[in-house]
Amino acid sequence: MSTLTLAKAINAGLRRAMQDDEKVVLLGEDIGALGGVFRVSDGLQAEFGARRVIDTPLAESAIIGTAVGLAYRGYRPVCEIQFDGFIYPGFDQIVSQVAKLHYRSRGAVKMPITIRVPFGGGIGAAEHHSESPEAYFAHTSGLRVIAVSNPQDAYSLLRQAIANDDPVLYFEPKRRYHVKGEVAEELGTSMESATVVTAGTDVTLLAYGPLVTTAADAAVAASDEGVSIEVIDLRSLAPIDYPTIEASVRKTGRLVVTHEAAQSGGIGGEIIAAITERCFPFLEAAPVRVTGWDIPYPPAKLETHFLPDLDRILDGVDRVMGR
Amino acid sequence: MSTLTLAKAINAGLRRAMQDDEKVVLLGEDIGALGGVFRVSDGLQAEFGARRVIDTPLAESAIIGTAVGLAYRGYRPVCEIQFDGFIYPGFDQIVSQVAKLHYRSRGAVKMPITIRVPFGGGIGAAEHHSESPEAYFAHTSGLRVIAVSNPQDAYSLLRQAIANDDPVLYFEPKRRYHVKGEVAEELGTSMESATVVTAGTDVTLLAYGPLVTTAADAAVAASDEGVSIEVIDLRSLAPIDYPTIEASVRKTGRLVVTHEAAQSGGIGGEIIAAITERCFPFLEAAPVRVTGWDIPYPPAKLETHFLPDLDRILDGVDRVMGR
Amino acid sequence: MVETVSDFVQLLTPEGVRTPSPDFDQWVSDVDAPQLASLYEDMVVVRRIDTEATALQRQGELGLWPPLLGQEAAQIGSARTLRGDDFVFTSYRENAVAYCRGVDLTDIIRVWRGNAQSGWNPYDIGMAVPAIIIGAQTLHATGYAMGCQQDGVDSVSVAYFGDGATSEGDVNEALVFAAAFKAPVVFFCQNNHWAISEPVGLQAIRPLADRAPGFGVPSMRIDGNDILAVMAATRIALERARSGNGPTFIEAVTYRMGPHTTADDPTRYRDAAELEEWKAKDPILRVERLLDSLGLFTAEFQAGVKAKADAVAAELRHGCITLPDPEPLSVFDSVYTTPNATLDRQKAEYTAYLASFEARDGQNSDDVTDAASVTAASVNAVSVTAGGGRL
Amino acid sequence: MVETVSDFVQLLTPEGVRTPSPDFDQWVSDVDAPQLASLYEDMVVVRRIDTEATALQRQGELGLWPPLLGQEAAQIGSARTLRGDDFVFTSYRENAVAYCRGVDLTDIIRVWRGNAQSGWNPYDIGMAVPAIIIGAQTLHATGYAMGCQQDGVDSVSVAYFGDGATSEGDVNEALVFAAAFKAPVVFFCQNNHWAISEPVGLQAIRPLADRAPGFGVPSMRIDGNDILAVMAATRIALERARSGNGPTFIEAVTYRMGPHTTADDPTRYRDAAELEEWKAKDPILRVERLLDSLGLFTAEFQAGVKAKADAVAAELRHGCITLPDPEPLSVFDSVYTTPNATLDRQKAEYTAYLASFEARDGQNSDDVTDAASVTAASVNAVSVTAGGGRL
Ligand SMILES: Cc1ncc(C[n+]2csc(CCOP(=O)(O)OP(=O)(O)O)c2C)c(N)n1
Ligand SMILES: Cc1ncc(C[n+]2csc(CCOP(=O)(O)OP(=O)(O)O)c2C)c(N)n1
Ligand SMILES: [Mg+2]
Ligand SMILES: [Mg+2]
Repeated sequence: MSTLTLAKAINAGLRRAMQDDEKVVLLGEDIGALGGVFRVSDGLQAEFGARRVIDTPLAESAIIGTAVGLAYRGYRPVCEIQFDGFIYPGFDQIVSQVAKLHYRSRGAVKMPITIRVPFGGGIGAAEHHSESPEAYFAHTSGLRVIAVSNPQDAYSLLRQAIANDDPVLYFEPKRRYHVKGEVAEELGTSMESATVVTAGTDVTLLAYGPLVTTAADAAVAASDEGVSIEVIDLRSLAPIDYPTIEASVRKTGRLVVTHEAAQSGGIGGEIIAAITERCFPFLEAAPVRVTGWDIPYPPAKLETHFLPDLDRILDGVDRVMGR
Repeated sequence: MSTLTLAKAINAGLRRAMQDDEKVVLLGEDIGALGGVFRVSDGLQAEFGARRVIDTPLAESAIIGTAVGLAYRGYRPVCEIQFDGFIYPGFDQIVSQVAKLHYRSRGAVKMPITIRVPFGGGIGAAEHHSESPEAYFAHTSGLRVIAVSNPQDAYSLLRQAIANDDPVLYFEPKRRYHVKGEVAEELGTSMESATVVTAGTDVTLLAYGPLVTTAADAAVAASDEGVSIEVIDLRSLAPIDYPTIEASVRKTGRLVVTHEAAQSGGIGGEIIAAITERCFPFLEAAPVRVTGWDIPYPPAKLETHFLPDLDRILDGVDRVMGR
Repeated sequence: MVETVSDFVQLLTPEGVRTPSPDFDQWVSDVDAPQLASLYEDMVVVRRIDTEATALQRQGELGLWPPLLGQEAAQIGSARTLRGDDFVFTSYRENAVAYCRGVDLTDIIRVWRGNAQSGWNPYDIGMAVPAIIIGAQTLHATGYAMGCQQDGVDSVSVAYFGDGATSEGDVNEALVFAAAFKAPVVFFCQNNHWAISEPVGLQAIRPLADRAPGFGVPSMRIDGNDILAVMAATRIALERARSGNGPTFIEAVTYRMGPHTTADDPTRYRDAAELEEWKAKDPILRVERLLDSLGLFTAEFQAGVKAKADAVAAELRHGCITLPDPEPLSVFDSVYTTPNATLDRQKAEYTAYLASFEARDGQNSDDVTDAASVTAASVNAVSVTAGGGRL
Repeated sequence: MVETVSDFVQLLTPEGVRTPSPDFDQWVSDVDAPQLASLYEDMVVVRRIDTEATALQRQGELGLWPPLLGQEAAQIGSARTLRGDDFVFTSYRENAVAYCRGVDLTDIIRVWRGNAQSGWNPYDIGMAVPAIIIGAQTLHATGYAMGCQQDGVDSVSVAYFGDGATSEGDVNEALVFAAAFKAPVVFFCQNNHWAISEPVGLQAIRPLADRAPGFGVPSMRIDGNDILAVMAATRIALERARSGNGPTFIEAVTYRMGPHTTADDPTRYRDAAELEEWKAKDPILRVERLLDSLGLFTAEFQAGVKAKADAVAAELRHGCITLPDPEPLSVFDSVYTTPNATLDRQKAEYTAYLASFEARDGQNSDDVTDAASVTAASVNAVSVTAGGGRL
């Protein structure tokens, strides 16, 4: 297609999904005339009208709850939650309705709802604007959870998410909205699959969303020191593509997982437990986590002391290498 | 004190806390004249009046949100959420306010709020009445999470929770409300500490809440087969008492964790990751999880095919023993 | 078109006397003798369903039952005015609504027997999976109505909820959205005076119908035990919705004559006198009196109604006790629409686990059998002591 | 006592003319010339704070600033009527309220500079940590008021929130609880016509003040750009609360003359004409005119006000640019009130990690320094491209 920022790639994915299927409607706060606070839906209301790009009153539970009703009626709603920290007022509708209605209706009702959430820190924002709530949803049976890291995936996986008949939480790394990349108009590999970003033989390094680039940088830095890191972009956080991770860990014997979310109860722990179960004989060292601390997201001037960065990831690599 | 059911032990704990500190107030649906749907607050409104045992309108976000205001004013509110599945409308107030306000206020404001939640399955209930949402809260920095398994702990840990200046999610195993036990009027060991229920040498088996008894039964059954299980009642799910678990795993080299909650993203994965990090050289086999499946809680007639039971725990023990 | 009506609307007194109302009569002018008889029959039948289901619960055949005793007029009067292409979103107590929507009786029973999390296919009868999470369905109804609007059809969605539900944020957000988008939705609130043990006065110090106009949603406060008032008000609301004039809020003032559910004991929190007062306002009795005054309440008619009610009760009972238990592995069905590797692995694990029992049972291994029976016993003990599921 | 007032209350026209009101005048009869002058000064000062803070943001000294431009009368008129023992729960835009509560100016700045998640100690000035989660604070205010009631004191809590907030479930639940418990709380809604890019007409098709009475909460709709109307209405509400008569809802109709925050560009969604219209209704201008008509708007007076505003601005700027960065390890402070083993372990890990840099930096190891500088660069790149934090 062309070179696009991650934000514009999402915009293109939304546009294409709306062109292909008139049942796709967008709901959210400020997504119309303003085009969303990150301009992700820029121009879409002008193109598709206020009936399909719906500026809603300020109420997240209602955004999700009306999307449930629209899904009952055969629509494929795409909800925008303005920032990660504002998803919690909609939590009940997500957990008790969106996630469960297919099961609760014994398969009669589908909930093809995509919930877009700009997430993560690193933009110097005020409180509630830098959170990483993905683990809550990965623990919620009935949901699929995606986190994208680059423009191409942003485009392709969004289209897959919208086309999927299951509800999908789609996390967008807001600090990477402005990063550019080539975007082809393709659906790519299944959104459930992880991607090997750089091949390596000594350590498997898992990342998703905003930290994939940092992880790739770490692989470059480590290779200078003679350590070969295989970086995997998880892409899907529920379900997790264990075959890809297993293949890597069987080869490397060493695993590092990184994410911004608090460590306790985060995605990292789940993966380490699952991989330990599946690859125990192959592990040469205890898997290591490089994550945010178990604290509320800190003020902007302290966020570098919270977020995993290149050095902390390299430190984690050192630890798993026993150095 | 006397022999009490677990429900009555909580009732006694509430009464004692209210007697000791007039700032303790209870809020919840149907907790007054009815004494709660499980009769846990039976008689308390008659004793302490409708100003301290407050039947609230039907709105969970408001129950938690007004408790925040009361805490600001120096109160120690104890909120009852009628059933596990009804906590989600209050999720935002718990995650963004209760959990974070001490941090957000730079330590100026305390949130000594206890949120009581009857949780778990096994009572043949309708949907939303048998859930195990504890992992959501254990992943939420700023909260403490407790799950009790017997009348004495129910009493002692409730009193500790209410007296604690941090917010505490206090999970009550509803299917064990009617189980009796001796209850002494004591605070016991710190609510942050785990308890070794039965000592053993071959396998460390971790449980909490409703499954502790099942775990203890498993230890008895296994000992007949010559396997010595050390059963640990976690009691605190956040923070987790790792020293106690570590000491056990260093001895046994084998770990099984059981809970009713869905496996992915549950407490079990977190513990396995943390213990693998801390005790890797001591592990003789991959730790094993015996948990609920990654599905919404099933209908009553299928719950035995969801809940870990004696056999499934023994099967997990067999697996960790390599049999 | 009738806008917000502050007065209490009643077209049929408890004594069975038709009271004229210039604004409302036109909306029930088609209710002739046969229709009235048929409405009466429905009310009697659903009351019989309640009795039968309560008996089934007492006999251990159902885990729980939420009776609608006293709310027959509110539910039948409203549901009978709907078209097949309308769509209904309810709470757990609207079994009479389901009945009017043409539900298969066995499908009502599945949930309360613990066989399934829901009964009917929503698309078969135009009625969603009941919402136990109080108030949640009002948002679903609003969203569905937005969909009807977008589709350019004049179907309407109806949200049923209780007095207690009005306190939940969701219900208020539903009013906001419905007003903002002029959604063709009817908010049908059954004020049955109680939310488990809490009287309506705790939820609202003003009549519930007064709440909606402030959101820009016109409302009516009607005698919910008067089936004619219920029909008239619902038709007004439906007509408004169909003609593009947006939502309406109806407060049907009625009374929960029974317990909250079979697990509840209302003597702990409410006066016997209150119940007596409401027995005099019984919704069925007044139609009986009206029919009688019209000379229609003949022995033959009564026998016919009784026969129908008995037949329905028998069908319900039969459907209940012959309902096969679900297959163990069906616990994994319908979580996702497409395969999910993590869940499939768990299913495989459990399949192998169950198979190992069969294998071991084949070998008649003592210790395993022991363990299995311990489990069964402890599970039973649990359900006995805990007394089964509440709402 | 004034009950719900449906008419729009205005005591001072945009032209600066006092219009008599039998019901409201008595509540501001004490506002004499010195008081008026002092109110004027406060308004000018907070507008100056806005200008200064906006400048600081443009200069890169603040990450973000939410101006209250246009809402000075609403905030100062209400906050100046409060007692020290009252307690205020606000959103992020109530810097003028904080000013009236006696906040240290530097404490206002901490948050927007990114130094801390909050500024003042709530107990020092009777004002809670601002709530960015829209509407959440209305429940806190209600709970606090329930506490005052229980304590038997006549302190009142005040919840400030915007027009957009009224759509959130929490605000409606707060009205339910406040009514149910007759809580001494004032709901002060600043209808500034916009919620970021959404006009108030999307949140409500009826005046916001019409919402509350249906909940049993009396309301007033007032000219929020008229400081006298604001004072009168707030005093009525406070008096009602203090005397045990429960909550009041005030809709102060005002206008957000600036952007939502410094990160916002209102030209994308609103008409320049609308802004012009509201400039004519400026809350400061009309007091200026009134003072002038009273012969008080002298050059000397103006100079005094300007000097005060300049001094405050200077103090603000000084406090801002001299604010020391927080200590790295303070990131772990105040999560819990007592030690937490898991967190303490993480802190120990990070302490050792930071120490290892110092150690290695001492050795002047090339590769590590490289890595560190890459990190710093990428972090900066990120904050530049992403443009800093919004609300
Ligand atoms: C969110 C939520 N909170 C609490 C409950 C528990 N509960 C079930 S029914 C009920 C009372 C509902 O009262 P009302 O809305 O008046 O309906 P009714 O039962 O009278 O038909 C409560 C509190 C629930 N199901 N969902
Ligand atoms: C729960 C939640 N949802 C969304 C937001 C993002 N947001 C911040 S301010 C705002 C608009 C608020 O409008 P209003 O209540 O009118 O207050 P104003 O900004 O006009 O003072 C929005 C949507 C938020 N902070 N919290
Ligand atoms: Mg009710
Ligand atoms: Mg506004």
